[in-house]
Amino acid sequence: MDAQTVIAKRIALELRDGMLVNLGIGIPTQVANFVPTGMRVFFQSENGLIGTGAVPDEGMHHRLLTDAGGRPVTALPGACTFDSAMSFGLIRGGHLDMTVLGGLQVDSSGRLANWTIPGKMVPGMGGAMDLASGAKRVVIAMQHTAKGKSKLVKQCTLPLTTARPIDLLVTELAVVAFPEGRATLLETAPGVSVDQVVAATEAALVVPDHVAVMNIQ
Amino acid sequence: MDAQTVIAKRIALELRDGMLVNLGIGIPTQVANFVPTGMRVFFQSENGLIGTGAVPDEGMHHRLLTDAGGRPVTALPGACTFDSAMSFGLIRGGHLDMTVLGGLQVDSSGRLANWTIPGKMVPGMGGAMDLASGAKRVVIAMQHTAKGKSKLVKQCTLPLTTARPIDLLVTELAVVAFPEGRATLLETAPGVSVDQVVAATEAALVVPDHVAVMNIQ
Amino acid sequence: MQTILISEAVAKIPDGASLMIGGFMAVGSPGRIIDELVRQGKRDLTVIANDTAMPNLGIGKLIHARLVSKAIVSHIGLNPETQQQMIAGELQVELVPQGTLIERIRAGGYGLGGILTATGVGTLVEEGKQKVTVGGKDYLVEPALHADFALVNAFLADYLGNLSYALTARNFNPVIAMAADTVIVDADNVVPVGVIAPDHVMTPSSIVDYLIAQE
Amino acid sequence: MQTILISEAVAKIPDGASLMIGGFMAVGSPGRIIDELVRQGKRDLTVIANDTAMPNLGIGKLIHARLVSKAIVSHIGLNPETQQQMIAGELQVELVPQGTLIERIRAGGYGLGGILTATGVGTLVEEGKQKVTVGGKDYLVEPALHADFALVNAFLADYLGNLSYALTARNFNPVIAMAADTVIVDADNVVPVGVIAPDHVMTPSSIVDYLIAQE
Repeated sequence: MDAQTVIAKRIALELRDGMLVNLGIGIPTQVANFVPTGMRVFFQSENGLIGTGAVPDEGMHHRLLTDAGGRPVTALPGACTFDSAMSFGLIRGGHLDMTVLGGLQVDSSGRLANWTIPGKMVPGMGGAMDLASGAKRVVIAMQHTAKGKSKLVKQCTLPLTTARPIDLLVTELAVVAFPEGRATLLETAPGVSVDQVVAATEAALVVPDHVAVMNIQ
Repeated sequence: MDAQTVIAKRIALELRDGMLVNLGIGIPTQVANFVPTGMRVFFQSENGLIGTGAVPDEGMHHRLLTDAGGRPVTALPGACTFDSAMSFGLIRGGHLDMTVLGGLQVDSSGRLANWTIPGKMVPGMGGAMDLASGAKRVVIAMQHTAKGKSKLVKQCTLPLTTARPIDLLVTELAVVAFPEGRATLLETAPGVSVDQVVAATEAALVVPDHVAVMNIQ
Repeated sequence: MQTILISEAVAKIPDGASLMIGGFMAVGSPGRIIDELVRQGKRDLTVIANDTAMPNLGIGKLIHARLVSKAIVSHIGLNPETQQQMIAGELQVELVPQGTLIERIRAGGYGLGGILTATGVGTLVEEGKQKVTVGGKDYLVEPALHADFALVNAFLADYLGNLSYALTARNFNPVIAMAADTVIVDADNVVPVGVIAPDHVMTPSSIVDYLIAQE
Repeated sequence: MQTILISEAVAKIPDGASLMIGGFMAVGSPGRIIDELVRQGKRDLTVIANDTAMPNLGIGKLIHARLVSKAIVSHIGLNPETQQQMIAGELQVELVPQGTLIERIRAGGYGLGGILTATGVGTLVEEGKQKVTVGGKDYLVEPALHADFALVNAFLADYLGNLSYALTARNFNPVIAMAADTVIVDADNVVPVGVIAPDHVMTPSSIVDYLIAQE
C-alpha cells in the first residue's frame, strides 16, 4: 500500500454516520474513496455544495457543478448548494464536524503550518485558515517526512495557519494526537515499529505503554 | 381633504420610477395609494418581500404572504422574498432609496424621536432605528401638532431614533427640510399661510422669500 | 438528523433553556411546537425572536402562559401582555433594533464574535456598549447571540432534514437554524429526499437535529 | 435597471476602477464581461474576487493582459502569472482568508463596518489589525469592502433584473451584487418578468443597475 493510501484509509476510520466533512486537495480528497460501506457522510465543497458525488460519467457533467478546483462533480440526492458566505458560515460557525487538510509542518504542541513557504510558495491561504480555525475537528493528512526531514517538528518554522492546535495527525507511519498540548503517539502503520516512528520524528513524542497498529487493510 | 391624505399625497410626489421604498405603519402606508400613474415603485416589506401588491381579493390570500403587521398581501410580478438578514442588509446597506416613517418629535436640526415615550409607550424600536439610520432618504409623515402642541420642536425631549438627521418632514400644514442643520420651510399646504405654520411650530423655522404651495389635488 | 414525535422533541427542552423561535408576527412561527411547550408547561424560558406577536397568537401563547422569564426581541408593541409583564417586573425584556437582532443571531451561527453597526449610535441603544472606529466612522460592537435550541418552521423539508421556506415565512427561520446547539424543525410538508432541488434548499440537513414527525 | 449592450456597459468602467468579480476558479465568472474588459483595454484595475483562476481563464485573462494593478483575493496558487507579476512588483496582491474575504464583502453590502473573526488570530494575517474582545475571546476587526462595480454572472434573470444562480456558480455572485456602487449583470438566460418564483429570486432587481442584452 502506498503512503497516500495508508493515510487516506486510516483517516476514513474517523468518519461517522451523518458527519459533515470538508476534504482539502491532495491526499485528503482520497479519503472519500474509503467511506465505510453503509455509512452516509456529507461532503462539503467550499465553493458551495453539500452532497458532492462522484466524478460524472462521460457526457453527464454540467459546467456549473464543480468541486473547489473547478473539476466536474455530481450531486447526491439531498444535496444542496449555497453562496460562499453560507459556505464559510458552516465552516467558521462550528457546523463542520471534521476537516481533513494537508500539512507542511505540525509541531509538538499540535500547531499547523500549511499555507505558505515565504519566498518560495505563496499561493494564498484560500479556505485553510477558516477550516483549521473553525471546524469542530481538524485532522491533518501529511507525509511523515520530506526529503528525509521530519515534518512533525519541535516548533513550526513556517508561518502558522491558526493558533488553534489540530486534533489528529495521520502520516504513512503513525497516528499522533495532542492531549494537553503534547504530541502523543497513538498508532503505528502496519509493519512500522515505534522506534522507526520516533527516529523519523523531530518533535519529542510521548509514547504510551501501549501503541496500537492502524486498523487498515 | 383630511390631514392624513394631505400628508400621504404630498409624500407620494417624492416617489421616482424604479425606487425601492419602505413604508412604516400608519400614515406612511397610505402613500402607496397615491403612486403616480405609470410609475413603477418597488415597495419593501421588512418581513421579507419586495413587490408588495394590494390587499388580496376575498378567498385569494395565503397565510404565509403578509405585510410586516401580519395582514395578507399580494405579490406583483417580479416580486421577491428573502430572510430578515437580507431584508435589513437592504435597509442598512443603503440600498433602500427612501423610507417613510411616522414621528413623535422632529427637532430644528432634523433629529427624529419616534420609538418610545419612556414610562408610557415602550413598544420596541422594531425596524425604525435601522430604517432611519440606513435608508438613503428619510421622510417623516407626522401631524404637525398633538393636543395643540407642536411636534416640530426646538430639541427632542424624547429618546432619539438615530443621530442622523432626517431629510424631509411632511405634515398636514407644511413641508420642511433641514439644509445645514436648520429647519427650513419649503412648502405650505393649500389654504395654509406661512404665518399659520410658524405659529403652530415650536422650532425656529427658516422662512425663505419664496415658499411654494404643496402641489396636491 | 432524527425524525421524532413532537412530544419527544419538546421533552428535550429543559426549564431555563434559551430558545430562538422563527416567525414575524406569528407568520412562520412553529405553531405546533409552541403549543406543545405550553402543554408541557416549560418554565423560565429565554426567548430570542423578532417579536412576541399578539396575545395568545404564536409566541404570544408562551407569554400568556407565563413561561418566559426573558425575551430578546425587537418589538412588543402589539402584545400588551408582554408590556404588562415587563412593567410588573415578571418578564425581563431586552429590546434590540430588528436589523441588529437578526445580524447578531447570524453572527452567532456563522462563527463571528459580533457585528459592527451604526444603528443605535447616539441613542439609548448605545449605552454600556463597546464602540469601534473603522474607516473614521463609529460602530457599536453588538455581541453575537447563540441559543440552546432553535425552533424552526419550514414550508418544505425532505426526510434528511433539508429545508426550504415560503414567501414571508422565511424571516428569522434560516438564520436561527444556524445559531443554536440543537435545531428542532416543524415542517408544513415533508417530501422524499431528492425532491427539493439543491438550489432551492435554504437550510442544509446537516445543521438540523430533529424533524418532527408528520401526523 | 437598464438593459444595455455589453460594449456600453463595460465602457462605463473607467481605468483605475475597483471591481468585484463573481466566480470560483472561473465557475460563475462573467466571462463575456471579462473578455470585453480585455478588448477595451482597461488599465490599473483593482480586482476583488475569490481567486485569479488559471492563466487565460476567467479572471486570469485580466491578469494575463496586465490590466490589474491590485488584487484582493484568497487564492492565486493555480495562476503562476499572478505570482510572477506579484514577485516582479507589477501587481499588488492582498491575500485574505476566504471566509474573511466573503464576509468583508457582505459587510460592505449590508451596511456593517466590518467583521469580527477569530480566523487569522495568532498568524501573519493579524499584523497591523485592530482587535476586539467579545465574551472573553479575541477577534480581528476586518474592515468592510466596497467596490465601484460588481460584475455578476447569473444563471437566470428576468427583464426587471431579478437574479438567480445555479449550482456551484452562486459562490461570490449574490454577495458582491450587494457591495458595489454599480452592479452589471451578465445572465445566461433572461426570462419575462414573473417567471422566476419570488422564493427563488436570490438577488432583487432593485440592486441591479445594468443587465447585459442577450445576443
